[in-house]
Amino acid sequence: MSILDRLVLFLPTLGFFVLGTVILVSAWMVGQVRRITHAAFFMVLAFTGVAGVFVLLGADFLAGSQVLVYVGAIAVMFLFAIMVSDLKELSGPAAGSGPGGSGSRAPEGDGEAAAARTAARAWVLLAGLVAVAFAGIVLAAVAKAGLPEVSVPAASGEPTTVLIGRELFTKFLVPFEVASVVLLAALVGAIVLAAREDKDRGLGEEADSGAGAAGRRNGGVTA
Amino acid sequence: MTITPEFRPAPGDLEEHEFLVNMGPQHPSTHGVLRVILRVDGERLVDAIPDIGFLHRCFEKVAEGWTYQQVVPLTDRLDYVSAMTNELAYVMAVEKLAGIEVPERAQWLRVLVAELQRIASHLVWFGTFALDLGATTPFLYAIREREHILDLFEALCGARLTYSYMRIGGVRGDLPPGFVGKTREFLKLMPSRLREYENLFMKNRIFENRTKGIGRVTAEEAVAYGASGPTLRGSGVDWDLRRDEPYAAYDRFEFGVPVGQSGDVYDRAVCRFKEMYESLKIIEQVLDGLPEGDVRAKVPRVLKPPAGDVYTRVESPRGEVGVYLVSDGGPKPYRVKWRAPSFAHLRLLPVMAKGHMVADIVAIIGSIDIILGEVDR
Amino acid sequence: MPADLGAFLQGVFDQVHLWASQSPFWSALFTLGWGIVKVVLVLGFIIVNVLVLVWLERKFSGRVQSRLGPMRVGRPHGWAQTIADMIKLLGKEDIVPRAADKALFVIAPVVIFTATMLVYVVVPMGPRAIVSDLNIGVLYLAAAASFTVISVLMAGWGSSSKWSLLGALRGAAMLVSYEVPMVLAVMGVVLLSGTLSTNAIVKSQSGLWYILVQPIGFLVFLAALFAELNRVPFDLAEAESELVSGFNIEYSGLRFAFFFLAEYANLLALSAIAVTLYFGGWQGPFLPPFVWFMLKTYGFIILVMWIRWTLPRVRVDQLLEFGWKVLLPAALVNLAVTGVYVLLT
Amino acid sequence: MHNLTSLLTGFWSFICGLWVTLVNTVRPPVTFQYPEKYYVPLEGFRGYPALVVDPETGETKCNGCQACARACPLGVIHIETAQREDKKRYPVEWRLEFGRCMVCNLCVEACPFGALTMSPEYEFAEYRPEDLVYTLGNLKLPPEGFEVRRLDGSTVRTGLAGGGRG
Amino acid sequence: MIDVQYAVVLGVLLFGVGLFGALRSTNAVRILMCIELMLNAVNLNFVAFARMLPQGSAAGQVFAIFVMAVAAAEAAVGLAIILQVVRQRGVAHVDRINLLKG
Repeated sequence: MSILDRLVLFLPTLGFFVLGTVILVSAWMVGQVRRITHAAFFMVLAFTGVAGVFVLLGADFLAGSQVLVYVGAIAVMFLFAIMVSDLKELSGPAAGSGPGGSGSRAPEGDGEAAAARTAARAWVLLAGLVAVAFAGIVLAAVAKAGLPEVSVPAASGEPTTVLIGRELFTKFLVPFEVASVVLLAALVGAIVLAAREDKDRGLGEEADSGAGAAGRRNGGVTA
Repeated sequence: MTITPEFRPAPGDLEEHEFLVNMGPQHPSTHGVLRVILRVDGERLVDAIPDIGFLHRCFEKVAEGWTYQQVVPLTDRLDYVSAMTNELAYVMAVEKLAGIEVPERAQWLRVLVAELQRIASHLVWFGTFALDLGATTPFLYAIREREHILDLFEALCGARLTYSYMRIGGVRGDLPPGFVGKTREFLKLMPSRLREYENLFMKNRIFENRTKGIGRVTAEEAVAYGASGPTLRGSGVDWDLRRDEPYAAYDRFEFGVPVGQSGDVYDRAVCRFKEMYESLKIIEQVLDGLPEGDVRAKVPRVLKPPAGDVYTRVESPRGEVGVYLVSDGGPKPYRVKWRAPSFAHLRLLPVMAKGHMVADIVAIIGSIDIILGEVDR
Repeated sequence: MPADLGAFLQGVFDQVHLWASQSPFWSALFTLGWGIVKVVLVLGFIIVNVLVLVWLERKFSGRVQSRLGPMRVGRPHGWAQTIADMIKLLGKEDIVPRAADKALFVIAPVVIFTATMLVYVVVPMGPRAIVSDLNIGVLYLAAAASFTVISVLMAGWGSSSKWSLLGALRGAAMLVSYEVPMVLAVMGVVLLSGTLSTNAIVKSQSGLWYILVQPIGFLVFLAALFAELNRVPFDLAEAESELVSGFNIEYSGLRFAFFFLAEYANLLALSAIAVTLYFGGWQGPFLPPFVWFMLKTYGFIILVMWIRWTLPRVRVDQLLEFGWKVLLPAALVNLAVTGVYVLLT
Repeated sequence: MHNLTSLLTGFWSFICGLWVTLVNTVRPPVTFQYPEKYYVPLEGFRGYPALVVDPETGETKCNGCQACARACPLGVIHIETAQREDKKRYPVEWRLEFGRCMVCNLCVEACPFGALTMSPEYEFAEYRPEDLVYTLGNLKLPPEGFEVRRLDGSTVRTGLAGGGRG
Repeated sequence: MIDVQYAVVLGVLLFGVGLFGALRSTNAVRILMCIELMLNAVNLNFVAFARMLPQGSAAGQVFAIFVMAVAAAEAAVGLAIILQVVRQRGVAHVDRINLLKG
């Protein structure tokens, strides 16, 4: 086996690392980027990246569903919520603010502002600590568990669609039905919660069929 | 809070979720240069405030500086889609003021061109209204059929849009050779084409859904706001100057006046559309019984009507065009006041638009068939 | 002769493939090279067809409207008009509005074009003329369409214009709510053919086209297709007479060309999909499969254009009502009936 | 049930519309390629006010009475005259500011001598605004006149020297 | 060849990043987004672990599908609640939604 061949065999791994980097960076940006619309679009990128990893892991059906559900429905729902409500409150900077008031809102006194900023910084530090601790513990556990080394893509006998279909409608039939009930409940709940009260308009039912309300409703349904 | 054209919203002026959108002056469906300030909540209109004046050309003031005869071509430029009826309203005012008898043939010719003009104008309305509702093809068809009328007018007076055909005391010239035959051809062609339009557009389900129940105006509101023409009749008020206060030779003809019921966009549109059939009937009667004779009374070259004032009105395709003319005995009018139907209808816009959607305001503007030339003057 | 040539090319291809599969490196290089060839072929296919389609649309609308359509550039019948328009668009000033969200504004046209390109991966143009016969083909199509929504929202929000935002929200609401009945309608075909792969669906239609057994499903699909394509009567996202030009109002020059290209590429792609799902794809007697495929696709495109130049535009609430109250139940009934049928046979 | 009928009638209305467009597709186009095919105006078309040339003398019939200039609402006609040996006046300068002219035909009607007529030309585009000021040189109608249509389909020549429609 | 363990590690890291984002931001919508990312990380792990099962079993992928369903439901209801709160209180900052504190 020549060096070139080794290089080629390394390609999927390389792709995996690239995708992983994209996912992690965009996930990081979701939490940090100033504008919330950008955060939502970074979320889309992260979702797409995860779908790519699914493909590398040989779960093509899941990759398709991932894009369909997360990009086509959930992300669109988020974007709709952000764009429809178009509130300063919702779209303004959120990062860098801790409990007790965000740093961007200027309180009365200078000392108070400084205190708020310190509190915010401490809060960020705390959040980072928690996240790092969690990741560390789980990684340690993974290392310790000695997971079997399985390489993908492994030769699989049947297409994943057949496998998933069979399992979903035999072994997991009850959870499947429960999931559909959960979705239905979420759908009804989301409509009830998000529908605007239109008493003052006197247009009743008609009024909440505008783009905004409809979009929110649709998001629920497609999900 | 009132919103004026100069209004800039300050924080707190508008409700949450609301924002202002400028529709026009550059917008494909504002029929000229109209600016409508839309206060919207998502796609729903909270208010629509028309802002006019982009096409103001000082017509009334300019007319004071010109002789009576010279004002005629100027009136063409007001409602440029229906120039003939403008001229008619104006020359009728001058004739009334100066006490001029108009020959019978001229009166009949006036009816003929006014009704041809009505069809041409309604065809433009039909096309642009369809365009407003997103259908491109009816526009081209309507313009294609309007071309027949424009050809007739071109042969009659040499122009296709600003005719300058009416003269004080009559009309400019008699019918050119071949006019009657060509008009009869048009009369034969047009009903089938109108039925095509019905199949293509007026009976289309999407059209009905888009227009029924939209921009509703009650009969009381329509009267109170000074609406006229199809906009008034769409609301169920049976009032047509041609029949109820006949001028020119209209009392010689049989024709129906389509009246709607609910006063929504659909009824207005149907009224306008059916008027085309009635106009065809009138034209046919004119051609059948056109009397011989002069087409222009003897009028002094420098016309000096006695001091006084008159008001005349005619039924233009859009509604009542009224002319208030004051003379001080000189060769030029002392004051010309133009009552434009589109202006009154534009005031109805906020009434009609409230509670509907952004897409509906386009349909509403289309249904009242405003021409900004006569709104701004 | 063409058949001989095809066989010859096939032979050469197989030889090269066999030789390359000896080592992983050469195999990968072969895959890469073959992939590039495919991409170039598809791109060329798209661009040539888009040029033809734009011209065809203008000619056809001219015909419908008693006009001539483009006549001037390229004789006869102004065949070079689209090329001239493209050159004009490329030469135009590239304007990014000052208030625009630059990143989103710039990325949106690329995303929409990429999303359109993705669809072509599973369009079978012949028994073997398919970029990749994925075994989740139909699901992949639905997934690829999701990115169109994202890019419409990107363009609408990124332009920082109220009109474009309204257009984008309309467009996204429409795309999202019409994707559901569309996918459900297609599921009827999937049930009958028992596969998600597009090429296998075509092969299963050798006897009977699915439009004959799935007429309701096809009508639902057709209606949803107009929404996906942003065409009259469902061209709400652009809605020239209402929103001026909707989500792409602020775009000019090359960026607008991308939207334009994507629009027609999408028309071609979805028509090809419709032909694949309901009209037997490339199957047909006497003529080569690719010719059949193109004939059917262009026939379907003419149908789409014909409807476009006839109907007025619906309003956004009626559109959503139609989608949820008519199309969705119809698609569900169709799916249920098909399911029972499949279960019984 | 009601909904279903409504759906079907709606669908039928679309079919009707599609039929109309289909019928119109087979009708010949009404437009044509303009510069290749010149639109022949109808008799009496108002292009711009032009001076009629007397066939005998080759001069204009205008004697500079200023009737047209007075009738013009916009005052775009300017005439300067001189006197010939036989005491008849003739225009030495006849200027029409065509850029402002609204082609209302009032000047033609005002002329007591039939010296003015409306030329049926309609191609007025110029690169410079000053080119839109027509003078005696380019206001005279060509002696061969113009070909115009009549509503009955025949073509006639108009604007011939000596002719002129009031 | 990719080792499945890589995917597990990626899942853990993604979860950590999501957790950090969710903890540090105060904007309710952003927190919801970060939770979606964490659910994605879980999905990643499910799919990776599914590879360690014997051939012919897709239990992990099925679980991932369930997670997606739950994520969609959660996002829909969560967003609806946030929108309602924003509409009534005018704030989307979680620390200022302190109705229960009086």
